[in-house]
Amino acid sequence: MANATSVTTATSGAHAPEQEGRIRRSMRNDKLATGILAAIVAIVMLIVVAMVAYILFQGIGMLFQPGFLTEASRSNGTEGGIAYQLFDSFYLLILTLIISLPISLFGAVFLVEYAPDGPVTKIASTAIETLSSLPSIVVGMFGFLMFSVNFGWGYSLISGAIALTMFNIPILTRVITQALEDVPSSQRDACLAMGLTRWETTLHVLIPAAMPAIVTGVVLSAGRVFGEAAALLFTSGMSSPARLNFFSLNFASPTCAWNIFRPGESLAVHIYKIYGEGSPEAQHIVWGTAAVLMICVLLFNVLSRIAGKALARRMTAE
Amino acid sequence: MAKQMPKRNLEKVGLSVTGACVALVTLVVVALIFMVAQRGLSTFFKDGVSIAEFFTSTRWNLAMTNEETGLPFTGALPLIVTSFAVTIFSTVIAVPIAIGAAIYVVEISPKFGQKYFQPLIELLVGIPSVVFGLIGFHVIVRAVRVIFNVELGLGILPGSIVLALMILPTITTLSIDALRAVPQSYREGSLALGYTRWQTIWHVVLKSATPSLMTAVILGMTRAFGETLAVRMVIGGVETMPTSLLDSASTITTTLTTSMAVYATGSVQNDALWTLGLLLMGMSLIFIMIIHLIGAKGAKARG
Amino acid sequence: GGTTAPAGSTAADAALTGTVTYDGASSFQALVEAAAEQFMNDNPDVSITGSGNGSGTGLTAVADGTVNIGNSDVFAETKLEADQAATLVDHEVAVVGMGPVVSLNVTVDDLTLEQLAGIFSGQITNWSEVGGEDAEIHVLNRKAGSGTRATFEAAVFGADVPDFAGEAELDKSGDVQTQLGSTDNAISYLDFSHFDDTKFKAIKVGGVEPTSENVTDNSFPIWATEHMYCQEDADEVTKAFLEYMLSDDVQGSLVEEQGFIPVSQMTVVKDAEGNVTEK
Amino acid sequence: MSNDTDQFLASVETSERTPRVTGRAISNEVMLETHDVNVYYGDNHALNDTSLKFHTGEITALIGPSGCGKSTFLRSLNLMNREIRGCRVTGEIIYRDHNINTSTENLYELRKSIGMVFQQPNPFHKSIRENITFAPKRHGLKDKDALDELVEESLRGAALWDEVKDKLDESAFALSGGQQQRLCIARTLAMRPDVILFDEPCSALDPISTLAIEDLMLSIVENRAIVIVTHNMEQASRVSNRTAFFYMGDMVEYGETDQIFQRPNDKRLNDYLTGMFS
Amino acid sequence: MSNDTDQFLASVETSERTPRVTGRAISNEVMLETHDVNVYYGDNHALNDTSLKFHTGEITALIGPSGCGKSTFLRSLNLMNREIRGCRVTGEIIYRDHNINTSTENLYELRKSIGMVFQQPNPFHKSIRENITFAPKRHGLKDKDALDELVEESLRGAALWDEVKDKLDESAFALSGGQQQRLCIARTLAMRPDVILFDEPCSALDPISTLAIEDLMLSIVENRAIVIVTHNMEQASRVSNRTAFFYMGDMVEYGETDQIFQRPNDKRLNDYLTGMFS
Ligand SMILES: Nc1ncnc2c1ncn2[C@@H]1O[C@H](COP(=O)(O)OP(=O)(O)OP(=O)(O)O)[C@@H](O)[C@H]1O
Ligand SMILES: Nc1ncnc2c1ncn2[C@@H]1O[C@H](COP(=O)(O)OP(=O)(O)OP(=O)(O)O)[C@@H](O)[C@H]1O
Ligand SMILES: [Mg+2]
Ligand SMILES: [Mg+2]
Repeated sequence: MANATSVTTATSGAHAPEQEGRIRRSMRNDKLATGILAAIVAIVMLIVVAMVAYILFQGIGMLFQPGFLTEASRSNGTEGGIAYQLFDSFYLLILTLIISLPISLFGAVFLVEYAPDGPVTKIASTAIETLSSLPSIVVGMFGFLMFSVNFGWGYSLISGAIALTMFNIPILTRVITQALEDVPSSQRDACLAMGLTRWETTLHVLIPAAMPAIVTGVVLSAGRVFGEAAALLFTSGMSSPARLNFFSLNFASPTCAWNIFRPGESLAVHIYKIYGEGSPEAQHIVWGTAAVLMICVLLFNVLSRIAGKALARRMTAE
Repeated sequence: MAKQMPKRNLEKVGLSVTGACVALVTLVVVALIFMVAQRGLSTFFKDGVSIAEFFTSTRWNLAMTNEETGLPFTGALPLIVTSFAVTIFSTVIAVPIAIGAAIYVVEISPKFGQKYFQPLIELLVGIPSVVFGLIGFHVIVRAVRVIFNVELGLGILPGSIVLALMILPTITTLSIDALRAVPQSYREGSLALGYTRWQTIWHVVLKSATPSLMTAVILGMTRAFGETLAVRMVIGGVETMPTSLLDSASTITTTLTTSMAVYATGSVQNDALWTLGLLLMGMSLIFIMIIHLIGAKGAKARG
Repeated sequence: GGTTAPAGSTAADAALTGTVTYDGASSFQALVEAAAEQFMNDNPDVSITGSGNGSGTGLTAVADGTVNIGNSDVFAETKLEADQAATLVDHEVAVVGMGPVVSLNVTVDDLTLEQLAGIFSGQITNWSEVGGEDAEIHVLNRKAGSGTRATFEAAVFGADVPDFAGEAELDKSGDVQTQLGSTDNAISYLDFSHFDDTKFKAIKVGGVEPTSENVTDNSFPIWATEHMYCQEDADEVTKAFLEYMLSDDVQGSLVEEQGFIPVSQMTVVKDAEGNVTEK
Repeated sequence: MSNDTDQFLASVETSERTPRVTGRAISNEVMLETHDVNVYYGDNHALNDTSLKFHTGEITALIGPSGCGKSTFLRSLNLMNREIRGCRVTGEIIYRDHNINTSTENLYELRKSIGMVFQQPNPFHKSIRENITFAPKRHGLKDKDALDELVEESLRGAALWDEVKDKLDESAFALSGGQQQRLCIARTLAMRPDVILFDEPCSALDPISTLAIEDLMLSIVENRAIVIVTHNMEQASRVSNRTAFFYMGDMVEYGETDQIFQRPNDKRLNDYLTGMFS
Repeated sequence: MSNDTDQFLASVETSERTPRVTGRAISNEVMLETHDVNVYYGDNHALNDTSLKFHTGEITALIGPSGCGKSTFLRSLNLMNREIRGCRVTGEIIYRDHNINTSTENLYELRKSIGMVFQQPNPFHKSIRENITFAPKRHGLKDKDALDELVEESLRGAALWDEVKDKLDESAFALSGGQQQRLCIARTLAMRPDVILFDEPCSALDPISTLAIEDLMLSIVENRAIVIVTHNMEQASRVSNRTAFFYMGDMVEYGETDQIFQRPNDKRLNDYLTGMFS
């Protein structure tokens, strides 16, 4: 700043050499930093791609093995297929969504539309936040004590589904709350100004308008639930019945596939159970299961995008 | 017209249905906190384990009985130390990468970020933790063995690396949001004063995003602290005081997974495990509180 | 598994209907599963299901009445209160032998019980102390509280078990197999059915080979009995299934197929305190 | 949009932008009036003792700088402020000779009589037809023919029928901004309100659509009272019979529109009209 | 805020809001000029062949309806558009006799000479002092005394010194909106720019602060060229010597401010001035 004293002197003319150096330096730093950041991003992307590719590479062969997807497992999981685990995973997911979706949806509606200012709302939202930050193992322990022991449900799908519900509710509530809040308030105002109740407004206008975001969020959360294992170890257990009957409608029978009081094992738990087994066959099963799990999660991911986009397109203009 | 429910009642129906859902969730959370606390505290108040010993003794062995007290060895310090160690190391590994990537994606190449990077990183969020554990068990542990020339390769270091991978997407996506939330006008203000882009990022953007970035980091730590199976698969599971990053160790969560089903409900051992659960719960409450404090401070700084 | 449908039992049990649930030790769950499979083939109206969530869980569950059968690789007395244990009926269905295993590069092929005690209490830390090369011993232990570890320690140390964790505490036999296969200079222990010559080697104890024959007369000293507990007033089907477990259909072939030793072949018995007596 | 544009370009050209009302009172019949209305948002006293009369067949404009309380006042007329947490309204609001600002007032019935149109066109994510029939259906009108009739009548009233009659079942979002705003007006007309409140209805629209909405207001004002909040002085003088000027929570001056714009009494109003405040 | 308010209330009262410039050209010396500048955002041609001259000691106002390209043009003057991806500027921008719209121009130096003040006050999350010294420090001024002097000089220049001299180390966010905007101006003044570009600098401010900023502009214009984009016609006529009217990407009319407001030639300008577009 050689010319610091004269206000009107132009600075764009000649620079002191020292100043030129500094400018060159800061421009060089700029380039350097950009380079480093680009490298970081490249590494992160490489890791993700490599991970997914590695799992698929290791496990994909198993999917074409006859019986892997259609047979029950034997020898405590180290032989046979993963048909029951696959079924149990989806069944658990569906049970979980059946319980958690309405609760989260209405809970979110309450928080967005009805909640009065003050302690009640504050306690409720703190509770939901607490739930979201709890380690899943703690949720699993609670589920075990509450449902498996105190309610006497033992290791059962329903205990597992409720544990997963506790894990899923905060995620869903946040997604739905966000989706409802993102509906322009003008939509709400319009309804109210025509003499409709908040309830009607929510059911007929807000929820439909928020539907694309809700669907995206629900499907994404389904992916999370699908891969969860820690909360299930003590609730739905670590094995499926040796034999399931999918056609039985005797919902109390322990071999009825649809019996929610039977134990069940999800794909993720199955991996945890046998990941350390040394036999080559068990290792193949582990990687095959991991590949199936990954493919399902990828599908959820893709599906959520497609479904959300399709709904949004349908809503804005046909 | 006659069949129409009066609007006022309709509104009451809505209020009660939704209110009931929220009440139910709240009730469950309260029950959870209450039960975990009650179980966890009974170690001290029913079984007579000394609180000081629980937190300071370094000997944890539920299978053996301490001759002096007639109780199992319940010194949880090694577990607590290990839990913090993996949390901190994984954060240290993940944060520079996550924030660096976030800066690139927000400040340098937003289009690329939105189109390719974010979907990919969201994919990482979706990968189940057992799969991370599997990769850790087969790839990272092996790599650690080769690189550090150790026999087992299980321990805090591979645990931290796996956790770093797992919390990377959490911190990255939240940091991206935090940087996006910095008003464009700040950047323009700085650029218009003759700053380079990097100077703008470093002195203006990061600075004003600091509270949200800290929140992102804490949320990542919360996840790391509570993560269970992935860590279990690579950490070795020895419940002694860790002396090096390459020795087997055991965190609070990994001890819980392996021991919970072993001891019958109501036994001293089982109660001690619930105390660990209580500890986990307490930590996550503390993490939440920190986030709230940061939020309140941020709001105050902004006037 | 091979299901050779045994003749004779079919007609008598045809009338059986109902369900049996079990829970407990995972170590012989495969055996129970296989037996249940055969039993259900013979009795189409019976269903048997269960899981392997650990001995402790199984024992508690059967005592509570949540399941019909609790599988355990230790005596109920060690896990439950005495009065609770007293209400349960024990069925010893198989014996499992366990032996020390070492990495393939280890030259030692025989250890005495004292040497094992030294290694698994941390006093002996180098292979040269037991006649091997000069290399550090890496001890891979099983999880404290697991039945396998309890059995091994009972045999090696008797009542006063030291507080020594080793370099890793692994959850399952499979973990040990995998780790041992990829680690040099390591030692651990496994039940016979998990022996795998390609990955590691089983060594002698006090000069005795780890084989089933040597277990039957206690000349190989590390072994445990697998128990299936039910309540005193268990229902028909449960009793029938437990009887079936002890019948020749299971003991004759299945037990050995699954890598266990039939109780019938044992010439000695072990009680809850670990005392071995002639039958 | 081009449809819309052409149509109204024509009307603009012919009307040549002559003032379409006199800017004078034309009625003495009061439809709605307020006495000493005060509005508080929590501790923030946003509106002071406001008393105003709205006459049948007249358009009343509310003007004033940003944040002065125009919308707040407007929203208290159909009790929409009740939907805002922490908002409190005191004073009397007399509609058809009875005070509606009471806790027992049936909000839902009232809002059918006092309709509202917002700043941003806010049709629902539904078809054009459903946008209009949605509320009447929820209020109990189920008859198919009656509903069809209502749709046509309201759309004609909002000068939109000819443009949309062939695509009643298409999404309302396919319409242009101006058409959407007219649809919102049609939707309000379908409730057959006595009073219609407009909160800056043209601020999101282009000049052509703005003129169309102004024409529309003039055409539906008969037998009704219309209240419009606007930032556009020209608009206020073009459409309204009377004007009220608000300043920082006070209703400062009220009178016939001509008088307000040409002979303002209050200094602040004068400042505002000469563009002192942006 | 009350400090701010009182201070300027006084100045408002005394100046009695007489027009503070004549609305006429007062200088012939050109500081900055553009020749046929075109700006494209991707395929969107946002600004057509714009040629304008900015004179030393004068304030030039850019007016026009929303979206017409005022900001776009203003931002091309200090090459800020280069920070927007996909934005391309062609044509010549002549500053002190040399074309700066070249790829070799040193952006960072240039932006010190051509300062910019934005619509929203955007101080940094730092103390008042650091807000001002931040950039000079980075550009190499390290001497503590010189920096202190610079802080005082700039704050005095921005008529903010008296209000903040006792709290230089407090957060800039504790200031009122008007004070923040003056701080942003001080920050720019500290770079001793030849040209200052203002993009709707008062649109987020209350009337009092607006007048303060206007006074400030008039007081710093000597030896500089100032360019201001504004939506407030009164403001343009109060402060500027010359005015340019933009319409849909074209610079339609340019002249002395008096002429533009009193005798507009272009019909679109006339429509705009009579409030045809809101
Ligand atoms: N929902 C609300 N909560 C709290 N305060 C509010 C709310 N809405 C308005 N206010 C406050 O009430 C005052 C008047 O606001 P109002 O919206 O009525 O102004 P307005 O005249 O409509 O302004 P504009 O022309 O900008 O729409 C303002 O000070 C505003 O901050
Ligand atoms: N960053 C951008 N990317 C793409 N198009 C842009 C961008 N900024 C402005 N435009 C387009 O350029 C045109 C001119 O915009 P500009 O911001 O210059 O208008 P303006 O006259 O400043 O309007 P306003 O008064 O609303 O600020 C508009 O059509 C706008 O859509
Ligand atoms: Mg308003
Ligand atoms: Mg602009």
